[in-house]
Amino acid sequence: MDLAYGPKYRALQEEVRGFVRSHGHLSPRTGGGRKRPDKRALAWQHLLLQHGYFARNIPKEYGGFGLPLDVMELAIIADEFSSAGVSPGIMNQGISMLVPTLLEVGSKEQCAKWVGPTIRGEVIWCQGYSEPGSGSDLAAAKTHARVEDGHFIINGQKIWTSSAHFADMMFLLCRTETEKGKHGGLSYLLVPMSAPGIDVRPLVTMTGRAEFNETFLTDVRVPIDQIVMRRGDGWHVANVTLKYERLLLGDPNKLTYRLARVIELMKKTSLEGVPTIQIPEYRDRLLRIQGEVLASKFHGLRLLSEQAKGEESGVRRLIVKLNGTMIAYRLSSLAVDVLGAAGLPYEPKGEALEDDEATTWQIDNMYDIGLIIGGGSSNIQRNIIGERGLGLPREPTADIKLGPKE
Amino acid sequence: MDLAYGPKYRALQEEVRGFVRSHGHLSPRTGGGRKRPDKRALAWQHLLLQHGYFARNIPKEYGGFGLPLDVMELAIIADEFSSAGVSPGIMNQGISMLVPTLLEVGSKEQCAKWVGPTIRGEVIWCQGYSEPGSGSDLAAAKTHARVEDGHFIINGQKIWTSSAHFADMMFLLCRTETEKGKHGGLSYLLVPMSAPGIDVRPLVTMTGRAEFNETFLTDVRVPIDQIVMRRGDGWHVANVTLKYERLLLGDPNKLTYRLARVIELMKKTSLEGVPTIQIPEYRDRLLRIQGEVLASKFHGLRLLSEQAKGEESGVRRLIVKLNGTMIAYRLSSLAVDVLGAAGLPYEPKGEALEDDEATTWQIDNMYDIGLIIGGGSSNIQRNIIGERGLGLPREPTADIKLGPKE
Amino acid sequence: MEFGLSNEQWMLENSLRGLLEEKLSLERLRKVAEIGSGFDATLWEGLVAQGIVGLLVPERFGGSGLALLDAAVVAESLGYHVAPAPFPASVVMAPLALMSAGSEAQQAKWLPKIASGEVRISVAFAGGVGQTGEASVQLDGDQISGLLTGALDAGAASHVLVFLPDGRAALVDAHEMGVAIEMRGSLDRTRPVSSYELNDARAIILDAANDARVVAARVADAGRVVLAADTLGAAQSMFDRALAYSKERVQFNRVIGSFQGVKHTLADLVTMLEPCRALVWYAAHAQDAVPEEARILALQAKAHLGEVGREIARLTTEMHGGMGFTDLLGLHYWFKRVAFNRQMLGAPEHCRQEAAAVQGWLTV
Amino acid sequence: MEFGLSNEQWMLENSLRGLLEEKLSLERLRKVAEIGSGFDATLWEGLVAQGIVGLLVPERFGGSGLALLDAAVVAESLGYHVAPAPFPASVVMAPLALMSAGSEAQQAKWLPKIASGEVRISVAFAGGVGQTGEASVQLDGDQISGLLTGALDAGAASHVLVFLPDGRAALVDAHEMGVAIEMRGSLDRTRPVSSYELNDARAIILDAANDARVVAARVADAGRVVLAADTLGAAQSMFDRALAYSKERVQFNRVIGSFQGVKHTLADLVTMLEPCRALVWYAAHAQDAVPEEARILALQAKAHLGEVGREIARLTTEMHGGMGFTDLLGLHYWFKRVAFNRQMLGAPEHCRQEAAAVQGWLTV
Repeated sequence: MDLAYGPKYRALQEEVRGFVRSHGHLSPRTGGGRKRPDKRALAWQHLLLQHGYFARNIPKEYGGFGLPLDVMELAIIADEFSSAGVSPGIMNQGISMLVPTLLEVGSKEQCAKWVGPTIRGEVIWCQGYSEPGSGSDLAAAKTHARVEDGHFIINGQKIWTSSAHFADMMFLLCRTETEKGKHGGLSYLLVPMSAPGIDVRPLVTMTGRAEFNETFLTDVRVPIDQIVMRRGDGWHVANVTLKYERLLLGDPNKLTYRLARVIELMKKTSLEGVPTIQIPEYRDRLLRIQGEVLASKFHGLRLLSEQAKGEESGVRRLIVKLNGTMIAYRLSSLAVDVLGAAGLPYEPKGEALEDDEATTWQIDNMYDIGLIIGGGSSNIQRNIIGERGLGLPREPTADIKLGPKE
Repeated sequence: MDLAYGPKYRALQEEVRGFVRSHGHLSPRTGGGRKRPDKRALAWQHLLLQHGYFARNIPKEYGGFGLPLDVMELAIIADEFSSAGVSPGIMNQGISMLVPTLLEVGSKEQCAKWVGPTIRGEVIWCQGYSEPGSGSDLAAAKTHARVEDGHFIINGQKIWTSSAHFADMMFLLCRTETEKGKHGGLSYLLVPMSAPGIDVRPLVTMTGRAEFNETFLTDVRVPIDQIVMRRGDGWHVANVTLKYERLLLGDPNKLTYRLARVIELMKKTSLEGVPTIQIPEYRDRLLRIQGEVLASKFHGLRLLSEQAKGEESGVRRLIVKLNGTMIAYRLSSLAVDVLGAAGLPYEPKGEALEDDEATTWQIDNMYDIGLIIGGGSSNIQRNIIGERGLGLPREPTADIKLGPKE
Repeated sequence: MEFGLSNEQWMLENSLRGLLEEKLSLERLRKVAEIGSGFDATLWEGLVAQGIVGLLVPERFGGSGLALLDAAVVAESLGYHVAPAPFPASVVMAPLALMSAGSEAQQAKWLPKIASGEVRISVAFAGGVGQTGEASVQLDGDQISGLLTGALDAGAASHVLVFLPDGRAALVDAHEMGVAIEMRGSLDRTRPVSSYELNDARAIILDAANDARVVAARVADAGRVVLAADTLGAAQSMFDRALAYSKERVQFNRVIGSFQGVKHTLADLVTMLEPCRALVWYAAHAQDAVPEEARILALQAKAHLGEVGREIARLTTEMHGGMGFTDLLGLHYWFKRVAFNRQMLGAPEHCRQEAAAVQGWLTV
Repeated sequence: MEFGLSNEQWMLENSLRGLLEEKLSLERLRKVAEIGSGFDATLWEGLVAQGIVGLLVPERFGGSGLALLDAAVVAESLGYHVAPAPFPASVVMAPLALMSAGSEAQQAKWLPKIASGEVRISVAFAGGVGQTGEASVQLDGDQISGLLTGALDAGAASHVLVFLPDGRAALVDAHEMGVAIEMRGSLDRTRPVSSYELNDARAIILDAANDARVVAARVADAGRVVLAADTLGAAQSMFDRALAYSKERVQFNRVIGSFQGVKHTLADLVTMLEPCRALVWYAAHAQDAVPEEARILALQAKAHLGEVGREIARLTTEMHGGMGFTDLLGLHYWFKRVAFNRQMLGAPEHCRQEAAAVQGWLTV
């Protein structure tokens, strides 16, 4: 364990502090990802990229800062940004899931073409995985593409395509090789959302907001080189993306941030005159979750450290989503509880949500259930952990292949 | 809901109170079942049977009191006995499991022969179900019996035969019809433990005590009429017994009694000077379990009421073991917790256990895990509840048959 | 002796379920939820016609003179269908308050109107029931002023019954001078969350109670039992739907209910849920028949159903996969009803604390 | 930068595991457990030879001068093998107390003897660490009297270090006049539960501490971290065994680990358990390097491992079916070690309460 700040790190810390002091006022509000970044957010993103506070370890030729991975540096940057309350940059599926996928299995041309615009926030992506009949059983996708004069011609229907209503591109899992069986018949295509034949319809969720979409594809044409890896490799590529999605969905930084918000809330709310943080029954729940958040936080640092050293993380990486989404849910449940009856007024459609503590927490609480379900429900996660992580045998008749080992 | 005490019930209550007042001093200590009843216990049992406070609803010709089932009467008797702290009579596997099995599916001759001596505490039974290779998968039993000149000749090995070291009889599940497949090849035999060829070896458990046995059977001879129902019906009969075992293991009266003990304990124990019942973190746990115990208690009354009316209880009956054993475990865990470091001294082998609160609770806590495992582990219970109770389909390749519907 | 419902109670439930199935399709529910007042005039007429509105009102005042157990049976059915109907306050708590604390004249004046459905009374507590949110009211003669939040059944109420911190109850006409009501969008669109602002509004004090605090606790407890029963119904409905879905939905070439992951969860849920019914029944029964156990049972039923309801609401939603998270199936109406009930009249932690106090385990 | 163990730490762990595998077969463990003193002379010699006994003692006093993180690594391995060795008190807490509160002369006198394994010091708190049981001691000059329960590592101790309620520490020779020790059979047969009765026994006060209470808390926290690490190891061992068993045991013609019922439970357990390692590491590291987080982390690590350990101990026992409940596999030694660690130096509820106080969330 070597967490001491050497001179190099102290210098970085100073540098970041200086940046935040002089430029912090330019930061957009933190959060987001449910809207297209506005001008302010784009300008801020540009600044971060320039200084290497975003995409620090992505090669320069793809628009990153080109430094080797150093977990401590990332931790320092994240710490300074979050304690100053300024935005750490744009978070979306393109940046968190597609970019690392391309860097891992995409061609040089694809990286050169897409990584830069994506990390700059200029190109927004949505995920075309789930279909109405295949939520957990992704490889059963029915959306298919045939090849005709140098193009894939795509037909089918996707669901849960968050951001599809403002996205520029979709990464799409579909069936191209009809003779090759369930898993071997899939391909992973990059599809412009402006292509004729794409119809996006909003999907209202339990929160009352349209956070997702259904996307219908009818004879959508995509040039044949818009494929990641080769025809039939789609299941492999999709699993690379899913690996990054699992890490995104269990992100311990989000837990730390949310824990801090719950603590603030519990200092403010009171029940019959007593601040809820002083009510032992609630406080003990808070402390239990604090223990879980601390464990998750350090576990996250350990994973980063292993990644930096090129070590295998195995099951340790696979548990992140299952662990993180449940803790997040328990945190928002506690918040809802301490609000009591005062947490019941609910106005999810207004704009000034940030000040409406009750509505914000209720949305978070429901959205957390959505995150437990999304990106592979908890039972799917348990299968992945058990089978890929612990080497347990599969169900005898299930014919799913779980993709490449991590 | 008609729980009002009519004059008939008030009269019974008076009668029982009178009995307890005049005879209570003759009661043995409550609890037990892990030893052969002594003289005092047998005499008390005799008294209870005479007055109809035990085996109240078993036909007179079999040694019972012969009254029709009236749940309220049973509740009154149980209440008066427990609030006076006198023993409600002998509890053992013969009484709770074999007797109702014989009454349900045994012949008249078998009932006449065995029910009376068993409820009087004169004949002690042990259960010959599990084998080392078939704990959950009972129907895979390998112990077998061939027929030779009017006798079954039994060979094999049983495990978890509690009380085998002092039992008179065993009810035994074994394979008699080799050609009839896994479930159809079983029979249910009544075997005297004094028969030559039976070797009982104590099995020490995690508590450090020998609460169970392994029983080896070598050419044990049993007359051919010592079978319940017919050859090949063993799986059916065994499941009747298991039904009663599930009810026994989840008995809500035991939960109520144990809850009262934990409350007493929490009034006595203290942490840095504060009685643990006043420490909110522990108290809230106590109250949560109290809610569960109350629900279980009234659920038990509902089941009895349904039984009295001859109504189907379906899934409601199947959940009793899973529910009750987990609540019991949570109660003993809380007790262990409030004892803190003072709960760690442990002397499981002495005689004067009753006064050693620490050892008693630690044993209970471990024994509770044994009960979660025994009589069908929790996962087996969940299968039974899901498949028989909720009508969910079986695993595709599991070839177990779950026996008759209840 | 019988631990269970009588034939009459099963019939009551049956006819009510018939009404609800007929009147409350998912489309209808959506429409009423859009408005958010927790009131559906057609459904209310049906409830009046079935005599449910006057359930607790004595026969001599035009009601059915039934017991709280009957009210719990009704509440379970209403919860099963997330019925937008002002039941807990208007049909249970308010008449109970009048019967316990109202003079003969007050009872004679109000109870018949309650039974006929003409008067619908909202109930609000100014403290003392473990409810968060602001509340401060002062009584000056027969004039009442102050702010009340978290009023139950205020959506289409003609009156509000205010419980003062000392336990006394004051009835205020919602349309009088000095009464302003603010309805806010509620998480549970079948139940509004309302605040009243009172400025020297005229109040009728219910003045026949010997011990006002006892009456206030009794009314709160009756409300708790009814909310617990409502949660029981809503949770049962979610469970039934998840069970049915698990028998239909195919993934990996198998009906998902054949996977132990789903099967065992359903087994755990039914193991949690089923004993709740007996608890709710007995808790309701105890309010009328077993005074020495009434308080503990009301508080524990409310707390326990709050916890069980939350688990069932989440896990049955999860079992529907992504569809459970959408608006399409409407499952969320049930989810939110359970969440609403959990927080009203004291969340589980508060109810358990109060149950501890009742048992002498809390030194103040 | 590195969040993880260094090569030296992995080597330390490796060589220790080698020793434990060699010296501590299940039969050997059973024999030592039969005695119940928590001390195995052969194993102790091995620990001395590997320099583990003087782990924390500065090099100038003959030790290795390592950090608490190294001690946690060792503790995890000891827990993995339920090693009967007086480690938490004798190797960690006592030397730490001497280093924090002993004068130079006291350190020079005692630390070398600790490092050589010649002196083994038990530790007992007379209140203040959330431990139930009686304790009342009075100091009169250099004479100490009273009763101490729940002393750690007293099985083969030459001395006992007593923390007085005001935080001062007094070292007492266990073989002196006026010292009576009562060993009682312990739930965890690899760790004794002992009481000391002191009657005017001669005590050496560690007198160089600026703030005795701070030192006492520091020593208790170090003990908590080490107990948490021990639980981590014991739980990991139980998990590994359950996993291996689930791949071997066949029921219903299938390896049981192929059933989701078992598979999902194992997935849940590893999801609980694996992050604990990072928590324990960082909590140990913080005791030496991050003072402002040290207290919270020690308390939270102890509390969290107590909860996780209990769940894992129960569920892995259950997974072994009836065999798990017998003495045959010896699984229960691990189960009981986890239970012991949970209750010592403050059970989870207490540790969380103290963590709340440290964060200012507890008004006294």
